[in-house]
Amino acid sequence: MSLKDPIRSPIPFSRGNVRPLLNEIIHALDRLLSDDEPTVIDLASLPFAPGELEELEQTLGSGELTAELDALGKSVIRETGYPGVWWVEHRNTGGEVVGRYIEITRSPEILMSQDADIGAGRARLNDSFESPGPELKEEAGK
Amino acid sequence: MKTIPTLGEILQAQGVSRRGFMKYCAATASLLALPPAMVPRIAQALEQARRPSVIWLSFQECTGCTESLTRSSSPTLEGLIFDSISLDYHHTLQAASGDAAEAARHAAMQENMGKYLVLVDGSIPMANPGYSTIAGISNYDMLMETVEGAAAVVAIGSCAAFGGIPGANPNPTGAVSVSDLVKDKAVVNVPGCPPIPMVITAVLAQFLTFGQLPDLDVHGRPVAFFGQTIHDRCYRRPFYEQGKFAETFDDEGARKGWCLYKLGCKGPITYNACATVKWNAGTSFPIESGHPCLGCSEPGFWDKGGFYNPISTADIGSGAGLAGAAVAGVALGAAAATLSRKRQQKTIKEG
Amino acid sequence: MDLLDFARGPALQVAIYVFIAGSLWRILGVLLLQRKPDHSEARQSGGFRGALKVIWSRSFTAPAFAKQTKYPKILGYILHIGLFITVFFFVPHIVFIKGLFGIGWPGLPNNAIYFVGVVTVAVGIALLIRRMTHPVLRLISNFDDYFSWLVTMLPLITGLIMPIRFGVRYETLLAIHILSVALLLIWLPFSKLAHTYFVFISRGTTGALLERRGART
Amino acid sequence: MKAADVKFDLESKRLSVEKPKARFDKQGDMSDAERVQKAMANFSKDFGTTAAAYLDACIHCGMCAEACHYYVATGDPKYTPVWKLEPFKQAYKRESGPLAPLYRLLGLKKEVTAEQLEEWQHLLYDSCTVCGRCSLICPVGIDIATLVSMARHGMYKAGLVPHELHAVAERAEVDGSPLGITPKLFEQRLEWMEDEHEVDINVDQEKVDVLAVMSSIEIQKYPDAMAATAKILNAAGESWTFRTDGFEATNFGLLSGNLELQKKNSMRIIETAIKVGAKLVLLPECGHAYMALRWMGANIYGKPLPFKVQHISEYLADSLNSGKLKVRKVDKSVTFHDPCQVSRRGGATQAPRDVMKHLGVDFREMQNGGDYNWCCGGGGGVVTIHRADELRYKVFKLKMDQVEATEADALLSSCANCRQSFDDAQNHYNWKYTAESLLELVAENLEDEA
Repeated sequence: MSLKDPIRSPIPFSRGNVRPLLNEIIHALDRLLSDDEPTVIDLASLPFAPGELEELEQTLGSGELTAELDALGKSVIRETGYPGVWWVEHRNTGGEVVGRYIEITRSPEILMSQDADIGAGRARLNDSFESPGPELKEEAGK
Repeated sequence: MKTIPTLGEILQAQGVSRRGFMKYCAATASLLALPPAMVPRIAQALEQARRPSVIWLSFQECTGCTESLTRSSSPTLEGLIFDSISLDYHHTLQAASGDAAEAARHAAMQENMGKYLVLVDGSIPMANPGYSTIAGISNYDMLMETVEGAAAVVAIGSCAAFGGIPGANPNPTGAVSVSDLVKDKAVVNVPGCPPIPMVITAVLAQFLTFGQLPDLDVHGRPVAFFGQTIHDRCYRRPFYEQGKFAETFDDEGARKGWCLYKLGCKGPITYNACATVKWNAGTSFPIESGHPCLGCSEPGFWDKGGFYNPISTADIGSGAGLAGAAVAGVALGAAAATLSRKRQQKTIKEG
Repeated sequence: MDLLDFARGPALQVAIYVFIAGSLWRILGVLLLQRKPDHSEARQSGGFRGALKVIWSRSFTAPAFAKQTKYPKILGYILHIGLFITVFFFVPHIVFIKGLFGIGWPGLPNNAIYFVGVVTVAVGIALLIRRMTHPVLRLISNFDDYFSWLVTMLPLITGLIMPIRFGVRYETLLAIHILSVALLLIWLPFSKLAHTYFVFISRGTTGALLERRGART
Repeated sequence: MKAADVKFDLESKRLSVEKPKARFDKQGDMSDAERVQKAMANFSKDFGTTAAAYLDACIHCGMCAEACHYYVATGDPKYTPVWKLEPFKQAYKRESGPLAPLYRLLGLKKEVTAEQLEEWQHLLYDSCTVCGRCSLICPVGIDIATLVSMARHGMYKAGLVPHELHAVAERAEVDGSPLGITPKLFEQRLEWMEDEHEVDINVDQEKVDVLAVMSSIEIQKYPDAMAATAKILNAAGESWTFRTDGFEATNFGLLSGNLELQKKNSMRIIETAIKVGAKLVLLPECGHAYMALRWMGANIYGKPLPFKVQHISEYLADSLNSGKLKVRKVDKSVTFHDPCQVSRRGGATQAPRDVMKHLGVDFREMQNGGDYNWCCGGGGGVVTIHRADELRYKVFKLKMDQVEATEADALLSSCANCRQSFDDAQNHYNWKYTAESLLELVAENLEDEA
């Protein structure tokens, strides 16, 4: 058993945390399909045995879409192998995990551009349009 | 009174996008062990939150709690100091020292009278003030003076919360906990030796977010983190129920990650969040790395019998006591019998 | 010194002292009374063998009485075996005994113990109902019977509550559990529970007597 | 009530004192306080280690009721054997138990009261034949029968013995034998039997090996037993004799709880046996006589008896087994009622079965016969108490079912008191079975030597 080997959970699958979680995801998917109700599962407060988190991640696998967010540290929003089941992982500037969720939704909230940012972006775009940057000025001058 | 900018304004000033702010709120919710559905409410509260002024008093302590805080993974300490709280006084971390440091403390107290937070780590010696002083001021005087205008007091670590090592038997310095002295202010105990870093920041975040302190259990500890025993949240609990126990530290059971009850684990009578929040950014916690829980977040855990004595062992009296009881029993038995025989003779004679 | 420390420390210590002193008091109070020798010519020797024989054989009913005593006998045995298993095969108890006497043995899984415990309490209640309803038992039962029942059941019930907890803190329940055991230890020597040891003295006496006569033991 | 004016009814099926118009169940004119004090004194005498071990072990499980024919037949909980000991146990716990000082100090156990003792007379006498069946079922092994006998000592001293038992005991004290038998009368009846059966009956010989004794019930009601005993002993070639100065085997002292009388009766036999240098005292067909001498005699005497003691069924079994006696085959199906004091309490269950094997009868054991046998309901002096008759008849039904279930031709037993209570009940239910004597059957079928 060297350090490189992946840590195997001592708890058999039938008794650990992974199986009930998968079951919970299934019910969440039913709710999503039947009454369009999203669910967020906070993985931080679950007593995972060593290796169980990795086992969960492997079981869910990865799907077609992965997004990366760079705000107050890196965050990864990845659709798992099961459409509608998203793996969201926030890290802070120190690279430490500050939040890890499984979101069962059409698209996690965090991906949406926020009105405040859109407004600010529009203003900035407008400013750069009024007084284009050096490259654009040069282009306009010729 | 200069207006203290709200957290929303600070983050905006630093160019943090609204999405970035949403991420921060999600992290805070997770930190406070609140359900994700609370994120909008947290966002709304955090926007209005004003950075509270925090005064950190260190008395008879080993700086372990401060070390623990500097390890606190989220949000990073530096961010914490500059972004969410204005740590106006911490004689280990602050640059100023001596009279300048004291002046800074008094200034902070004046400016935020009634609104600042006092964090204490380490117990207060009552046997002789000389045991622990800062700038010539005894811990007791400094505590009572600082606590005067505080909105709330947070006792960080088992020393401040319950007396800790200094308070352990025989307690030469007459160490007492914060709540033993501060009676008129709300005292939140965040015990542990050291407490989980996340839990320290969570209590501060809670105060920052909702402006009030979390609900506390019978020992004054936030129920969010000290509401359940390690045993109830321990991933090895199935082994306990199945009767699979490690008998020694490296026997087959220990290697298989079985329950450590027989090795003295105090999990069943210890309330803390180690089993879920874990330590070192969720890497592990004592039981996961094979050592029984010491029960460090319980009052007087140093004096609760050996760390390696299982909970259900009790020292039921010395041999002398037992022998004494046996001798007493024999004496009583013999006396009862002789008394009965005498009475029998008497009644027979009369009969 | 919170409730648990009190329970695990002085309370249990005193209880064990009282138990030892009380038991010796009662046993010697009986054994040291006047003893008349039996000069009659024994039909066969082996009074001691007879005593041991009856100590064992009287645990079972003779076929002649089997039918009438089937129900109480079965319940009685489930209660005693249940008590024995919950006390001596529950790991924390084994660890407690190991702490005292240094000898330990493998225990049963906790779920098994909880099951046995529940069955034992159920049987205990059935026996109590029987004692309160059966005309013979109603007549001959006194305070000792009912209080001894309670004192025996409390440790079981408080023990079973611990995993369920009903919102009460674990160490409070553990303290109550240990205090109920202390009560049992204190009450035992002064009550019918003393049959724990008197059953051997009494059966032994009859065994020796009947064996000498060559009569059915 | 003087011994002299005790009149016997010797004609009815059951020999006893005449049915008293007015009952004197309270003897002497002691005040209640005195009676209680006398009872406590004599209870105390018995609170030795044995009684203490028993009385401290009882767990009130109530199982002894299931074994007691009085409870089983009537269903009345007051007949629970251990309940019959209640005042005795209460006195023990208050006076001599290890926790007695505690109980007295805290007033937890009240003094036994006179009313209580009077009420318990019915339980300790009328409804207990001291048959010991309860002692066999008790899960904590309490010998309840022994305790009842002990309790009777206190009752006697408190003058609370049932009328008839007291009357018979009084006469036994005066005449040396209950039912009005004097040595003279005994000798006359022996001579009558000698002529009737043409058998030599040795009387008052000086030096013999075997001293035979008789029970008053046999002398009065079943005199043939005397002739049968003589036949057996002559056939066996024993040097034996009856003695007019020591012939009475029954012991109403034991039955009524009168320890002095019990001692007097037993000592009379012991002294006579020593006088004639007997090596064996042969007890007649009587249950309590066997208990009184075989198992209690030595303790009354104070040291081991210088002679063997055998019940007649044991002697017959030994003699037949050793070939000293030979019998003809008897072609009959037979069931056997074991007298409680001989089989269950006395350990001689196998003897009558050996005898019947030699007789070659078709022996049909009763269901739960032998050591777990239902009592005939007459033992322990109960048969003499008229007041207890109704109860006795009710209880006897159990015995009837047990016997009828065997469908045997005849019913045998080897206890005159059992025969007497069988006869009385047979008369009451006009039941087809008559209890016959094992001894007489053997005597009738001896192979007459050439």
